[in-house]
Amino acid sequence: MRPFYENFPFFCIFLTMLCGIITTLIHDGKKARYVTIISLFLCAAMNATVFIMTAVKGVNFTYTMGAFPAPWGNELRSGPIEALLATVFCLVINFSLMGGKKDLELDVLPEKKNMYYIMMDLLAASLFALCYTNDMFTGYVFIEINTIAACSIVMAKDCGQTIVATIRYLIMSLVGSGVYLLGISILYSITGHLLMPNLFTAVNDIIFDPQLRYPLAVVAGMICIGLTVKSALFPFHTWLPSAHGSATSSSSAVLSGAVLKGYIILLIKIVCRVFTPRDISYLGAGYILFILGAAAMIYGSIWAVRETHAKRMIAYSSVAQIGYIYLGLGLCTTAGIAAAVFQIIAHAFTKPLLFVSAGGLIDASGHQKKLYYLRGAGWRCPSAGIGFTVGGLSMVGLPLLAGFVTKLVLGQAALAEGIPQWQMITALAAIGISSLLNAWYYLPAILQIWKTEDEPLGPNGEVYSEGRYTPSRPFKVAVACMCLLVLILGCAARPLMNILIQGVGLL
Amino acid sequence: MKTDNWFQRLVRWTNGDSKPLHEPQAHVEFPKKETPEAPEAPFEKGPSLLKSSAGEITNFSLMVVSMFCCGVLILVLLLTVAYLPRFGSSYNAPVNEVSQRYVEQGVQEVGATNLVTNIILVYRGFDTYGESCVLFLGATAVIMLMAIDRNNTTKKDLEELEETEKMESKNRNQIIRHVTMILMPIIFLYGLYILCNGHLSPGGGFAGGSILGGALILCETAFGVKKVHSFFNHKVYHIIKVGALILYAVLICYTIFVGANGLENIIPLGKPGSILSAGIILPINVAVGLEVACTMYAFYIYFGKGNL
Amino acid sequence: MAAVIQTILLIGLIVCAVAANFTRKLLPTVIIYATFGTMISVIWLLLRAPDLAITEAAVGVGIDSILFLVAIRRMSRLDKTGEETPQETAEETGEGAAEN
Amino acid sequence: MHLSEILATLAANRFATASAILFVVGMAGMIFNRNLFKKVVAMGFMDSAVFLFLTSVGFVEGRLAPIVTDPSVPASAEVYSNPLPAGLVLTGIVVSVSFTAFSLALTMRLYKKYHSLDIDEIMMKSQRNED
Repeated sequence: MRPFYENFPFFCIFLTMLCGIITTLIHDGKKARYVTIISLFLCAAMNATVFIMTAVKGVNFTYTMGAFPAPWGNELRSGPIEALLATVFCLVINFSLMGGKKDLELDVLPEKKNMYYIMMDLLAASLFALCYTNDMFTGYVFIEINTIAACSIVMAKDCGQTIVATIRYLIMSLVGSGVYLLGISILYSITGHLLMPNLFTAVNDIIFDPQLRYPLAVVAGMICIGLTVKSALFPFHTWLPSAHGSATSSSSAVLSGAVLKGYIILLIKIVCRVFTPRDISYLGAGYILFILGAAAMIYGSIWAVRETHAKRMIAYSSVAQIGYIYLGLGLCTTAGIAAAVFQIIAHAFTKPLLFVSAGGLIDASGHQKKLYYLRGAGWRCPSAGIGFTVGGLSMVGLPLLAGFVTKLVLGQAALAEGIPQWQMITALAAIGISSLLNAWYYLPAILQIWKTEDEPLGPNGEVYSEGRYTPSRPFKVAVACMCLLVLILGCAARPLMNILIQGVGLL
Repeated sequence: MKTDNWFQRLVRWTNGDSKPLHEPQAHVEFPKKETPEAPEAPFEKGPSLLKSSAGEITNFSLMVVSMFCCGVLILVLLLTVAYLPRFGSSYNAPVNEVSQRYVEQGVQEVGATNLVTNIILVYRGFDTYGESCVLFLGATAVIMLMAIDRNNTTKKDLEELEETEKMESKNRNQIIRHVTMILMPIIFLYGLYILCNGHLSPGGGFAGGSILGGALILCETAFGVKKVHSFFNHKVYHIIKVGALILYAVLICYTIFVGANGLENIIPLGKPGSILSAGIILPINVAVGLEVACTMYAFYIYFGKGNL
Repeated sequence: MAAVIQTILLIGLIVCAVAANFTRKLLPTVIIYATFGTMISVIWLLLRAPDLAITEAAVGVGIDSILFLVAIRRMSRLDKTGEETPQETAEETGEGAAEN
Repeated sequence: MHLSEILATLAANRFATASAILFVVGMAGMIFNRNLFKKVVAMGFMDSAVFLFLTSVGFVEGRLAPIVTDPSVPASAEVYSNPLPAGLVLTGIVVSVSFTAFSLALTMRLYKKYHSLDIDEIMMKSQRNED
């Protein structure tokens, strides 16, 4: 008889799925919203329990999905990192839903609101499954659920622009999942397994076999390409700015905070559990991820500098931040991967904070999306202004905020022993240049929203400065919680990093 | 603006007036593309959509680049194939202890003689549950897009829809109607057979469900949407779909929970080979079939009409 | 003998896939798609996977082509210029369903 | 490895060879073809290519389809071919149908709004609307 808490990952997945199915019958958007938010808080509590139990004992456990043990049946496997990330996703989705409430009411038609929450529920379920799964094919099925749900929450706004963005997103995603599926099919044909631990032994057997080394390298490349297309690494990021920039703000927050990360976690698990990080760099995929990550950090920032549309600027900044994650992953060391996981968590709170508060600022400026019209919006809606400031400063890398710690641990990981010199230099240069560029576009934006003199009139001559705009209470709560979490991550990073390094060892 | 020195630019930047890399007042004018009319073949009479919106690659350089990419990819993949183990050999890696247990003990452990059904519904039931959730999500997404609302439909559209509806009901083809009268029961019966015999013979919930869905679609084309609505309307659709999915979820949850915690499964397996056997497989197949049939019909009807 | 049939079918698949990219009209694309589905379901019978053959025949050939045809009909109705005959499309849809 | 050797293996692994070509053709159609409708069709080809490969992995020469004819006799693994790939492909087919439907619905909405199926033209029009 296993301890009861080991059932919690399974409960989380099925609870959210069942909520999604039942929400079909609830036509009232408000009730659907309550069902979603309550179920997600329950899941957060359950995942946090799993995290505490596993982190304290320093163990991981497997959970057979059914009566049949692993190579025959499905299996979940949970350790500290998986549980922590699942908790983070629950919180992120909840805060985004709370913070984006007002935009949601404007953008989504009332009779279709319950469908939006169905998508959110199943999105959460698929993210949990991607965190916990121990099987490549289960990963594929839940990637597809994730894709369809993510595309649906983009198109929920239902104007021409979002539908164009959705179809671009959908096509790129489908190419990505097709490549991933072909990768696991080839892997199955040369090893005969789909379960990660069995694959690990099989891959260890054949990695130095001259006959099978080439297919294995192709498989590693295909899995990496498939998942990087979906998580918008630099050359494949073209769909991201339009999708994230045009969707309603809670969707953008969820997409950048949680959805992109789901695929990266699967990739990290594959890198650690199917191959070893050393194998990945031996097969050459590690270097490619590293270089692309470094390129993304700079390229995304440069485009963000050129952008005048507030939400698209934040979206381009996502491209750069995803680059940080892949930079850490591409180092192929424990410290590097732990830094990547830390960046996942830090970015998962910072980017939704930015999107949600940008939504609030845009709301307070008569729905003008250009940065120019946001001038002085910080005074009209102080909570959103504070949120934007904290998020932006964290991205720039102000000490005591989450973004600073990311850059620090990434730098430390790059300077560790055993890393080739060119990687060391590239990593440090990329971090430095990217931080400078971040400052270049975030600081003026922050200065602008707090500027009082010569406030602009709207295009039709409206005056926004009169009267304060009052945001709803959930919005304030969400922004306050996320600001607090960014601060906590920035101040108390050391213990978390220790847990992460231990957790990467357990992966 | 371009004559500013760097200091003035810096001042403007700190004031938030301009972006340093952003050209002042960059207004991009999209060039109006002259799309050459494709030469019309004499028999191509019809709506413009069916004619020449083929959208092939017209740009020569893009064509070269795409051909090159495809060539490289094909070469890489073919080289991979050349290194793969030989097709059809029984010494290949996939013929291992995993497939051996599926074949040798599947019938005793799970109860269905169709081994594929054993795998998808019981051994790897979680995957398949995820897959039916994809279908559910697909239907929800299509409804979200196509259901008539004020975003995607104007009054004129509604009138037009009504008009076509009238026109279709007026000149509905007699031949189709009579053939459907004969074929309908057979197709339904075939679908139900495939559905309920999924654990004994090829087929199962997905194939049977889509045949049932196809039968519903045929019914709609022959007799009109009103006839179908007399027994399959919005309410019935929702009840069947949600009921089937919840039944499926409950069954799969029960087996997973019981199996994972080492409790005793009270669902009897029955005698392999008879119709009432294989434990949860038969109810799951029925549930999946109903869900798939509803989903397929919903796809069709929302595509064509925009409401159920 | 089996290898010859398989090879012919496989070449047919590739021809279909290439042809579908280069047709001018949309209706032929759908017909090519349905042909492709039929061929692949035969291939699955040859590969001893009857479950897949049935599912592909029902889903890939039947439902998918119906969806494509309905989409074409709906879109050509949006074209004001088109005076297309609903009967023709209805017949094809019926055939697609009857193939199941 | 000699070229003749490679060609011999390619001919022996004919299903894998065909599916490699089909996959690239489908993917090229999805990425480079500008017509949205054809992108959707090409998606079907690409998915089928992967399924074809996966099914051919499960095939073993001279073995029967995985349906036990006589349940009273214990089945031998030497008689039936590997049922796992067929199960995986069955899952995949249904997934690909829902994606076909979803992307077709998106295509129809775009056609209604912009009266075009050309993705470049649609993007140009939508950007013009935005400005």
